[in-house]
Amino acid sequence: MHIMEGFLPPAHALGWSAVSACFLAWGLRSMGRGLRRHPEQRMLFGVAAAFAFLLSALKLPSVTGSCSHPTGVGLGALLFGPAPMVPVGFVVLLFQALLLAHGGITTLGANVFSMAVVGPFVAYGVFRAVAALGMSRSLAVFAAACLGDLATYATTSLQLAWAFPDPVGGMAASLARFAGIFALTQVPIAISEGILTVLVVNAIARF
Amino acid sequence: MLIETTACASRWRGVAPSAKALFALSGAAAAWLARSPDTLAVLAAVPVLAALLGARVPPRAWLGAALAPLGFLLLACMTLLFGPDPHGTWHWNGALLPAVQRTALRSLAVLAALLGFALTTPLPDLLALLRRLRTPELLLDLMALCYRMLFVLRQAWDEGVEAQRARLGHRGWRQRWRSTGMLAGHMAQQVWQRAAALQMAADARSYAGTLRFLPAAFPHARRQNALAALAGALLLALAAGDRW
Amino acid sequence: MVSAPPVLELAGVDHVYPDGSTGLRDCSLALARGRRHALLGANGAGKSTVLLHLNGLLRPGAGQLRHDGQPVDHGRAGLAALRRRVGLVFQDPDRQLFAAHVEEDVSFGPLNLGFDAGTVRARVAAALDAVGLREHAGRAVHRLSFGQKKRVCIAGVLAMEPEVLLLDEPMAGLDAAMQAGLAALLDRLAARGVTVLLSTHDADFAFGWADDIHLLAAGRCIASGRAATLAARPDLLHAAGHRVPLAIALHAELAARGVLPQSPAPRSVPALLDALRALPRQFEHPGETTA
Amino acid sequence: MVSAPPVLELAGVDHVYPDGSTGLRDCSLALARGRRHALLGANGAGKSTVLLHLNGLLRPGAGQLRHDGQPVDHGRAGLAALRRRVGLVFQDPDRQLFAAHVEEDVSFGPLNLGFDAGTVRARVAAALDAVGLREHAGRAVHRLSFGQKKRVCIAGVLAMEPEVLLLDEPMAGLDAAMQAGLAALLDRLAARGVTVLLSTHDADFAFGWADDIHLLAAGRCIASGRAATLAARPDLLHAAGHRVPLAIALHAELAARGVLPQSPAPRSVPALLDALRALPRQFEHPGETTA
Repeated sequence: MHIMEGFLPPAHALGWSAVSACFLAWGLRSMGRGLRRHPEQRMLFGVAAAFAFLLSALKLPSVTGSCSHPTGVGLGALLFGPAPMVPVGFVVLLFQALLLAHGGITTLGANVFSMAVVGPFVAYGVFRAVAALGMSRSLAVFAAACLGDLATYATTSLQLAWAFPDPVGGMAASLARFAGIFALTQVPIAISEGILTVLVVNAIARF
Repeated sequence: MLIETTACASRWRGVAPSAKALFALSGAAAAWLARSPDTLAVLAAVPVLAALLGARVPPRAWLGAALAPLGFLLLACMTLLFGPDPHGTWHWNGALLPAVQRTALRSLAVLAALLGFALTTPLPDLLALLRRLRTPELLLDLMALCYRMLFVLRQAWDEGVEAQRARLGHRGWRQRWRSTGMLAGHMAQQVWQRAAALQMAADARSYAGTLRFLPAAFPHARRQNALAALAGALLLALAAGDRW
Repeated sequence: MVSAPPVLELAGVDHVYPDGSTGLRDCSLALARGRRHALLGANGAGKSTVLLHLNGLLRPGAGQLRHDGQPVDHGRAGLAALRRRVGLVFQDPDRQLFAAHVEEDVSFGPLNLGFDAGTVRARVAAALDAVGLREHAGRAVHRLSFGQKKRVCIAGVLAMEPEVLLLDEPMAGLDAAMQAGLAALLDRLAARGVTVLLSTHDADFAFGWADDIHLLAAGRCIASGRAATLAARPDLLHAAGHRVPLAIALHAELAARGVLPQSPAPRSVPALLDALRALPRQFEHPGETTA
Repeated sequence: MVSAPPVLELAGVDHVYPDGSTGLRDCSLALARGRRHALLGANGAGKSTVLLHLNGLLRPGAGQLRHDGQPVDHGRAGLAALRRRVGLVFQDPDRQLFAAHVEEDVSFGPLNLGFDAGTVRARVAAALDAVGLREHAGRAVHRLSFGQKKRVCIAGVLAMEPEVLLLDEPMAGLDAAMQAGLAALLDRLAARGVTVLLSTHDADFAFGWADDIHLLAAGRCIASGRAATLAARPDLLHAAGHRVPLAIALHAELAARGVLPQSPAPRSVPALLDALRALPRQFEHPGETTA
C-alpha cells in the first residue's frame, strides 16, 4: 500500500525524504563499489528494476483491485542482497508514482523507507535466519517474502499513525485503526507474494 | 501505461519539462502552505483546469490516472473517521472531520499539481531534466534502462500470458497460479540473458561505462520557464495570503 | 461432404486495437476441414490478428467466430472448448516456452486439460515423436537451437490433439533445410486429418505448399480460394501487395515459348526446375556444366 | 589496389564457448574493402560467432583478427579503435535499443566516441535520413514497428560512421517490400565506400545481392569468393548444406536449351524472369494471359 501524493503533512514528507535520501546515498555507494568489480551488473540492475516494476504492477490471481505490492523488491533482496535494492526500489517507486500514480513524489521518501528499506532488510534477514535454522529453501523464501511484505505494510501504518494520531487515544489508537483496516487487503497480498516468490525462486533454480 | 500514452499525445509535450516541473512544484508547495478549504479547492482546481484545457488532456484519461490515489484517499479518510479502537470496538470519530477534510483537499491539490506534470511529460523528458540537475549518474542509468526494458518486458509478459491462455493455462485459479509462477520464473531468468545482450550491444557501440544520450531540445525553454515561474508565484501568493 | 460447414469461420469480423489502430475490417474467412491453408499478407496486414481471433484470444468487435458452423461463445467454458480443438503456435519460441525442460513444457497443455499423469505422459511422448524430438525430452529448453525450440512449441500444441493447428509465421528464422522439415511435418499432420493454417508473407512458399490461400491486405480479407485458382489472379495478388508467384510467372513464360507444357503448372520454382531437368535437352553447348 | 590488405580479416580463428560447444574451427575469412559481402550458412553454422569476432566482442581462442592488415589488440584502446571503424547490427532490435526515443538511441554511439553535441546532432540527423526515419526522430522506440526498430538499430551504428558495417540476419522477419528497401539502403552505403557484410541462411538472397560470398558450415569457413565464381561450385555449396541458387540453376537449364543466352547469368529469379519477358515470344497460344 503506497501513501498517496500529498497525504502526509509537509514536516513528515520532508523528514521521511531526508531519511530515505541517506539510505539511497548509502545504497548507491554500495552498488557503485560492486559495479567497479563487475561493471556488467549495471545492465543487470536496470533490467531487474524493470522486472520488479512489472511484477509490482501485476494483478495477482487471487487479489482483485489495484493494490500495488513490493514483490520484486523482496525477491531482489533475496537474489542481490538488501543494499542494491534501495536504489532499485527507489527507481521502481518513482516510476510507479509517475507512470501509474501509485504513491507520489511528495510521499516518495516515506514509501521508499517502507518498501525499499524496511521490506528488503526484513526479507533478507528472515531468509538468512530461517535458512540458518536448516529449514527448506521454499519455506525460507516464503517466510522472507511474506514477512517482508507485512513489515512494509506495518511500517506504512506506523507512518500514517504518526502523521495522524487519534485525538483521544493518540498514535497507538490510530496505529490500531490503520493496521486493522489495511490487514484486510494486505494479509492476502502478503501470502500471494510469498507463494509467487517461492514459485519464481524455484523456477530460477531449475534453469 | 495510460499516463505515459497521454503524456506523449499531450499538447504540452513540447513545453520544456523544467517549466512544467516548476509549475507543478509551486502548486504542491502552495497546497502545503494553504490552510482554508476554499483556497485548497482553488489550488486543486487550477492544475486540473490547466491540464484539461491547456494541455488538452482528455478528462477520461485524467480520471483514469487519478483512480488509484482516489481509492487510497477514500480508504485512508474512512480509516481516520471510522475504525476499531484499541479495545476492538468500531466507532465513528466525528471530531476528526475538519482535519480529514483539510488533509483530503491538500492531497487532492498536490495530486492535481503533480498529475498535471506526469500527464504532460513523458518520463524520458524528466530523465533529461534530472541529468541537468546533476542526479547521480548511476541512478539515471538505472532509470533509463528500466524505462526502456519496462516496455520490452511487458510485451514479453503479455505475449507469454497470451501463449498460456492459448494452451488453457488460465482456465481456473489453480492453472492461473501455476502459469503465473512459471512465467515469472522464466522471465526472471531472462533478466540475466537480456542484461548480457544489452551489455554486448552497448560494447559494440563503444560503451564507456555510462549510458549517455542526447536529450531532446526545447528551444523556447527560457520563455516557458519564466511563464511557469510567474504562474507558480501566483499560486504561492494565493496560498501565502490564505495562511498569513 | 458438400454440406459440411467449415471447421472454423470468421464472418464479417471487425477488430480495433485498444490504441485505436484497426486490426481487421469486415473480414470473412472459412477454413475447410482437413486442408492445408496459408494466410498470405504483408507485415502489418493483420495476419496475427486473424489467428488470435480464430483461437478466441481476441474477441470480434463486430461479426462472429464460428466453429463447426456454430457461433463461439466467448465465455470461459466456450473458450476452453474452442481452444481444446484449435491450437495456436506463436511466432517467437522464446515468448511461449516458459518451462525449464522440454517435457515439462509440452505437458503444460494436457495438464491444463485435466488429464491424469499417465495420459499426459503418453500424449507428451506422442507429440515429441511427431516433431522428431523424442530423444530431447529431458533437455533444458534454453540449450536447444532455434529450430528445435520451434518444434517444441508445435509439440506443446499437438499434445492437446487439436483438430485445427494455427501457426503464426512458422517459417520465419528457419533455414532452407529446417523449412523443408517443418513443411513435411505439417503435411503429415494434414494427412492425419488435422486442418492446418499458417500465416506467411512469402507468396512463393504459400503457393508452393498450401491447398487453399487466404489473402489479407490492410486488415481486409480480400480473397480466399484454391491456390491454383488464386495464382491466376494477378489483380488480387497485386492488391494484397504481392507479385505473382515466381513459379507461376516463369511457367507462363516458358509455356508461352513452348519450352514447358501448358499443364501441369509446377507449384514452386524447385518443382519447375525439376520439370525442366526432366525434359530432354534440345542441344548441348560444348563445355557446359550442369548445376 | 592489388596490394591493399583486406579491411578486416580472420586468420585461423578458433573459438570454443564457455559451455564447451565449438563456435569456430580454424576459420579464415577476409573482407575486401568497399564490397558487399554475404556470410552464408545454415542456422548454427557459426555466423553470429564470426560477426562477434569481427567486432572484437569475442576473443579468438587461437588465430588472429586483423584490421587493415594489422593484428587487433584486444585491450581497451585497441577495441575502442576497432569498434569506431567497425559497426555491428544485431538481429533482435529489442536486445540492443537502450534509449526511450529514436533520436536518443541513435546518439548513443557518437556520444561514446566523444563528439560534441552539435556534431552528434548532425550525425544523428544524417543517420536517420539514411534509413528514412527522419520524421520519426522524436518517437518512443516502443511504439515503432519491427521493421522501423530494425532501421533505428542500423541508424545507431551509421551515426558512428563506420567503414565496415556488419549485420546479423538483417532480413529476418522482414517482408518482401521491407527486404527490398533494406537491400537498397545497403547498396547505397556500399556505393559510398562502406564495406558491408551481412549474414544470412538464404542462398538465393545472398547470391542475388552480394559481390562476395563467404560460406560457413559447422564452424568452418569453407570457401570465400566472388558470387559468380561460387555459384558455379555446387560441390562447395552442398558441403555447406545449400543448393545451387535457383536463378543459376534455372539459367543453366534454359541456356542449355538455347532459351536464354549463356551470359549474362541473371543473379536472381526475378531478374531471370525479366530476361525471359524481354525475349520475343516464339509463338502465342490462343487465350493465353501473361501474368
